[in-house]
Amino acid sequence: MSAAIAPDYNELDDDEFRAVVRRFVAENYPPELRYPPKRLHWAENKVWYMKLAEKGWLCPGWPREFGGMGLSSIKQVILTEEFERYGVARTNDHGIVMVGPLLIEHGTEEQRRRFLPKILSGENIWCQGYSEPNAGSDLASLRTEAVLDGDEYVINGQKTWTTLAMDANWIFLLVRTDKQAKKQEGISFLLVPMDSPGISVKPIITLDMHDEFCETFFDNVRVPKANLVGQPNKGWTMAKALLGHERIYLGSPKLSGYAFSRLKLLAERMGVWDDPVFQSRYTQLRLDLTDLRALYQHYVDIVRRGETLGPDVSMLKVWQTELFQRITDLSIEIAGENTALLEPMEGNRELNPAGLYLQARPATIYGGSNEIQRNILAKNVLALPG
Amino acid sequence: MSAAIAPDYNELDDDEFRAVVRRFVAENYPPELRYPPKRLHWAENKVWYMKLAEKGWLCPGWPREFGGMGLSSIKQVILTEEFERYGVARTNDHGIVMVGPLLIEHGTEEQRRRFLPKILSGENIWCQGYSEPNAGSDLASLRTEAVLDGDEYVINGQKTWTTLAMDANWIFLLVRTDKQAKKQEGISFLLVPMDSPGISVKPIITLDMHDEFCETFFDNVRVPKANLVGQPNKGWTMAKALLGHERIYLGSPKLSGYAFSRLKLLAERMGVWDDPVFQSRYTQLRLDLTDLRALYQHYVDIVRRGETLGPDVSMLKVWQTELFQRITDLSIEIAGENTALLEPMEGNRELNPAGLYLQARPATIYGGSNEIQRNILAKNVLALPG
Amino acid sequence: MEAAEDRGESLRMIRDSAAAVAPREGDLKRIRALRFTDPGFDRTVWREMSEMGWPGLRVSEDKGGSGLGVSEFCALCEELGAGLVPEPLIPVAMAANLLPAEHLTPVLSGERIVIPAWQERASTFDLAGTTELRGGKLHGKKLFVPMASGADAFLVTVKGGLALVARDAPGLSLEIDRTQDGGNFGTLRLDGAPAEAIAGDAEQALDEAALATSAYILGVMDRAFAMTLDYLKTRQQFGRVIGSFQALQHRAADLKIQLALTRASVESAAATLDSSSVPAIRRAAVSRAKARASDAGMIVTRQCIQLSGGIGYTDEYDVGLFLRKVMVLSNLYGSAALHRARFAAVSPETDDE
Amino acid sequence: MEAAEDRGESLRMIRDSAAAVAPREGDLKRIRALRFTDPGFDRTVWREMSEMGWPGLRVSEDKGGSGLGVSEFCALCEELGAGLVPEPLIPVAMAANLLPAEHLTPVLSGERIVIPAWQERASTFDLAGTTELRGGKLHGKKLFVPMASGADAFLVTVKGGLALVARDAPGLSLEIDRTQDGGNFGTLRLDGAPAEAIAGDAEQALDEAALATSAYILGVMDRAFAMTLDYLKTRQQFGRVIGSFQALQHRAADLKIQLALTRASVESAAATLDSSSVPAIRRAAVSRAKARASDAGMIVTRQCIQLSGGIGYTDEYDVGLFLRKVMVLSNLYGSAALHRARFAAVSPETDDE
Repeated sequence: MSAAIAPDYNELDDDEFRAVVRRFVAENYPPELRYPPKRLHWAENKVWYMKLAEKGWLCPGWPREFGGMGLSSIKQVILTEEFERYGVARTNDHGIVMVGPLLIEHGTEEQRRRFLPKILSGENIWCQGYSEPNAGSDLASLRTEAVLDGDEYVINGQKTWTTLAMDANWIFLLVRTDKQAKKQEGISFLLVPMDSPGISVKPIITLDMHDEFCETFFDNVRVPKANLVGQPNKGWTMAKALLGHERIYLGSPKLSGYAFSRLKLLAERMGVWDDPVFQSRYTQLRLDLTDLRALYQHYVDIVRRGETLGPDVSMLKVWQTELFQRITDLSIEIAGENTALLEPMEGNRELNPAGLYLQARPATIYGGSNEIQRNILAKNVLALPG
Repeated sequence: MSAAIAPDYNELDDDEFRAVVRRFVAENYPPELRYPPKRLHWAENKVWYMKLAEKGWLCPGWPREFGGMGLSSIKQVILTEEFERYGVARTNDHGIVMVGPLLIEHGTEEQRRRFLPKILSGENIWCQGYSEPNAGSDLASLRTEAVLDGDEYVINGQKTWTTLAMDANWIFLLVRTDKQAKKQEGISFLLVPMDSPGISVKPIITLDMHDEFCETFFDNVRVPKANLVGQPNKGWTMAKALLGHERIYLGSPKLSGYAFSRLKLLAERMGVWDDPVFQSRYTQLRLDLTDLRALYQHYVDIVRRGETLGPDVSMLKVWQTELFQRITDLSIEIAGENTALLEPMEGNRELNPAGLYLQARPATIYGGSNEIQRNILAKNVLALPG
Repeated sequence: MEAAEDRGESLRMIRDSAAAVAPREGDLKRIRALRFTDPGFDRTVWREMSEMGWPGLRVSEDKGGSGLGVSEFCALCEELGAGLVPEPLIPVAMAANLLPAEHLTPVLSGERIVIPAWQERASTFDLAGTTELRGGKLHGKKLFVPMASGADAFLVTVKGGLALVARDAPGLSLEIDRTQDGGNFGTLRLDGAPAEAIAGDAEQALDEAALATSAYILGVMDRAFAMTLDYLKTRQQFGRVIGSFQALQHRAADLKIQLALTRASVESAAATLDSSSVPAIRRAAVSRAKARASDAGMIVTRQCIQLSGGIGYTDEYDVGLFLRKVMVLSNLYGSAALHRARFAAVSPETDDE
Repeated sequence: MEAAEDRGESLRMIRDSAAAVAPREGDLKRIRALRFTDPGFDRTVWREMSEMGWPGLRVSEDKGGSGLGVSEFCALCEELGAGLVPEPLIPVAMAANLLPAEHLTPVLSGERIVIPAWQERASTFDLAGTTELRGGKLHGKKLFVPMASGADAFLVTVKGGLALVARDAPGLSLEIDRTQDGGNFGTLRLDGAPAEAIAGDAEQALDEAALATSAYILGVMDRAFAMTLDYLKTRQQFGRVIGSFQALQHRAADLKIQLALTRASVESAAATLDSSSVPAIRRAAVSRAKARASDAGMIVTRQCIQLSGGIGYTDEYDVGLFLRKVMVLSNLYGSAALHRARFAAVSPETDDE
């Protein structure tokens, strides 16, 4: 199957485009998947993924020549806003947001021809092999190694937090190819089929009892040299650049907004709505969210203008994730004894204070822990020494 | 004038002794000086000081052979409790709590005979020359130096935060006598008359517009070698030991309790007493204070048992001083526009939210900043590395 | 002074005896194996605990108990918390405090597990309710009954007193919800279930259960913190042990302060219950301790997750078990907010404060 | 896009012009010299500010003003805040927003200083009061009138409108209290002082003053933070620049976030006032900004003291001036708590939130 090519929506004015998106989403997105409380598996979001593929809407940021929508920054923001407003779930999108842009910039012609169409068609679903159990926020200390043996790399090691690895048939991987070099300088970027002999995947059960993440083990896994992206030992720079988009994404008010809307429902259910102490804390959180939105808008405007985000965008991530957690703090307080429950209250998945509280825990850890973000702010924004 | 020798109160049982103290305070302490909002000057507290001297109560901790009360730890605690309960002001007590114990332990017979009686009589009022403008929490980096010239030390340098230096006629001084040694090892302890040529004193006006502290300058100030306490270059250990008593004193709930009682008055005056949001925060602070008292009691019990306080007593200082500040935070919030005022509200010194707020600022800085205290806790209590 | 030393010795003995079931250095395999099972605890272990006299620790000696103090009971619960012990000591001990002698023997021996059911709505610490015993039959509904799936009988608070009802009584239906810690809560519907009236008032026993829960939380946070400290001392990042980073050191120092305050609060509340019979003073002490433990327990275990980084978010790593346990206990027997309000209501301020 | 660029240019020009009175890198000698004097500001400087058109910045051109937007006014006030400028621009501009053309000329030229007097009790942002204009005479009492000791006249809110009263009017008595920043508040007693009725409603002008005060606070905290950063980069302890200690670095990062949020809040509120005429939306924007600025201003300047250590506690060191300024402004024109409550009351929640 090959995906459709969408018309050039940049010719529409912003409001028209917004209306088009809104209509498409309302008509096509499965209502039962709106605002899902957890990351969806491929089996669940495949239908929607294929609808996007058919419409030619799968890759808004890719240039049109590679099958993307070629949307301007502004139009991409509108698309995202409308998806978020409707509660559209994130798809298994690592091929779309990571591998595609990587290959468009650094891939060979042959790699582009080989991989891009299968992302657009939904045939290849990618996962990301960056994190390692002993690296954590110090990503560059990774130890999974790939040794050249004739025309093949032989990979040994372990990745962790590989999101939805069980749903993916390809993985893009950071590996160490030069153990002598300084830690950032011996890293390469490899593309590996998940059905390669020697790969095994073990789901990680998280505190909220979900299995979104995996550990992925590599035992003498062989891939042809042709699967190397860019130059050997130059993978780190590409990998960092790919993470760049994460920096504003992690600061999006979406999660906090979601948690806040659930807080509202819970407050009604628990009958604390008229409690002045609750109201005071609720309004404080509401203002924290409103000001987060204003600050986020400031950074979105930078992106819209096509400018580069500075390291100060780390402020967004810190405030967003900690606000998210503070909202869930209040939720479990007002939930009373229901905070103890493993399942949502009364079978209503929108009333799940404990689940949401636990989901909020890693927000301050992943994507560069908030401690790392504060280090970045201190050193790269405030120019503090050391 | 020579001070009285008190009877041995250790022979009374605790309740009797408490009653004796309570009666003495009520009958002798100037009512207008109860719970003074600021540290008193000598001119103000001299009357009370002399009453204590006449009664022989000036130095509860000194052995009876040196003119002290020789009180047991328990009795000393009771004395302090009763003083605090009544709102007795701290006197110009550096001679009593610092110089006396120092000379009793490390002084020569001649030094004891020369200095102790004049402390007991109120003739000599001492101040403390430890801090320096460029040292801060890193006390051992002090640079005021004393060079031996024949039988005299010649002192040059500057001390700061010399509490009530303008009221004192003697100062005890940490000076550097060996610039080659490691920083803790070249420090000596000197006793210096404040009327020595070359000493000048300049009050420091603090944020709350008080002049309790001074800068003290030394320009070729000469003192005889006989004024050295202990061995040359061995002053640091003595100085640290003298500060030991500070560690529990800084964690006493007195300041927080004082601020809390003023918060209560202010809440009544501002009519916020029935506001549920205020009540909630008020009760939270009240519990923080109650639990501080319980924790303080734990350390008081250690002292009572005659055991040595560990570095974990830093917890008290951190919690106490930050609670003190949190109480004043709430005070300036409920005071509304009155927070702007330079003087107490309506001429009532008990309604002085801004003044109290400003007075609370240095609590987290002096006596080893709270950052230093947390370093101590991390390293010496939790055994964290580095 | 001698009395105080005896007391210290008695507390040490209790703590030592707890090690039989919950050694401080032990692993949590047993706890993990019991999670999300039915009834969520081990009756063999429960009988061992009973043989050590724990359900009757607070029951007077003439009724077959040990007659020990609240301080001893709290010391024991703290140790059990450090081991995340799931056996329902606190509710059963509450029932034992209330049952007359003729019902006590099988409860104290561990053969019969009686769990109190007192709560009729969320977020309350008030015994008032609408459940009634009429003509020997119970009518009403009780919520959040801890570890209910392991109960042989329930001691139900009713208007004017208590009632003992067997789990298999006709007219009793029990619905079980799993809890985050691997245990369960029961919802008890009583539609004419035959029950025996028990004279008494659960108020003091409920206060003790709340305080014991605070002590249990203290144990939970203490062990979680110890575990996290170990992690900080061994985990390396950026070529350094992460415990050498000052920002983490200061946070650890703050958690240590939370622990110290909680211990001071719980231990002084226990001492108050052992020494004072003034209701307002007793209630204030309990509320103060539960407010502190509930808040501090959440602060500490939540930060332990953060300090552990990614691994802290996995179910496989033990630190999450401690957080989940506090999530169950922090709002049980009254949340922090509720106990703060109760403290303010029952404890008149004096000039000495 | 061009309009946005023009706007950006206009804001830059305003900020640049502020440097004439309050250069970002300038010292605070003038500010110190004026502290605790009467009237606490400099009428010569005030006339210079007036020549630059600042009191009439928001007054329409047909009435002799510049007719610029709220965003421009806020940008200016932010710069003045960074310089701790004591001249009473915000209250006089509020009066200028309300005065009819025939009274404006001397006010805009700087000859006559008119200060609004609207408040009759502490902790309010409500214009309702009991002051009345009866038969051309004022009766009532007004509190917390900012920089009142430098006023030539007061614009007093009364039932049903406003009234202009000369400072030296018989029946007017003015009591002055010094404020922490070196300025003053007036208490105005009006016992039959002759006054002129002025038609109008001060509500919008009061909202603008509150927002301008938020912008002023933003400037104050921005400069205090910059000063503290410099200190962190130069002050040495334990053989290191103290800004290299991670615990202080993280705290500085948090203060930077407070600054960024405050800027986002103030600037978006100003844009709202320039673009929306819906009362609820305008009020919500103002309350949101004032709540943020009041809280963040206190957090930042207080931490600046802490980060500066002992010297931060001396009156001699400038950082304290910034804290004192926020102490005066944070509860003026409504405290954070008051504006949060107002935000909740005026701003209905939508599903989009």
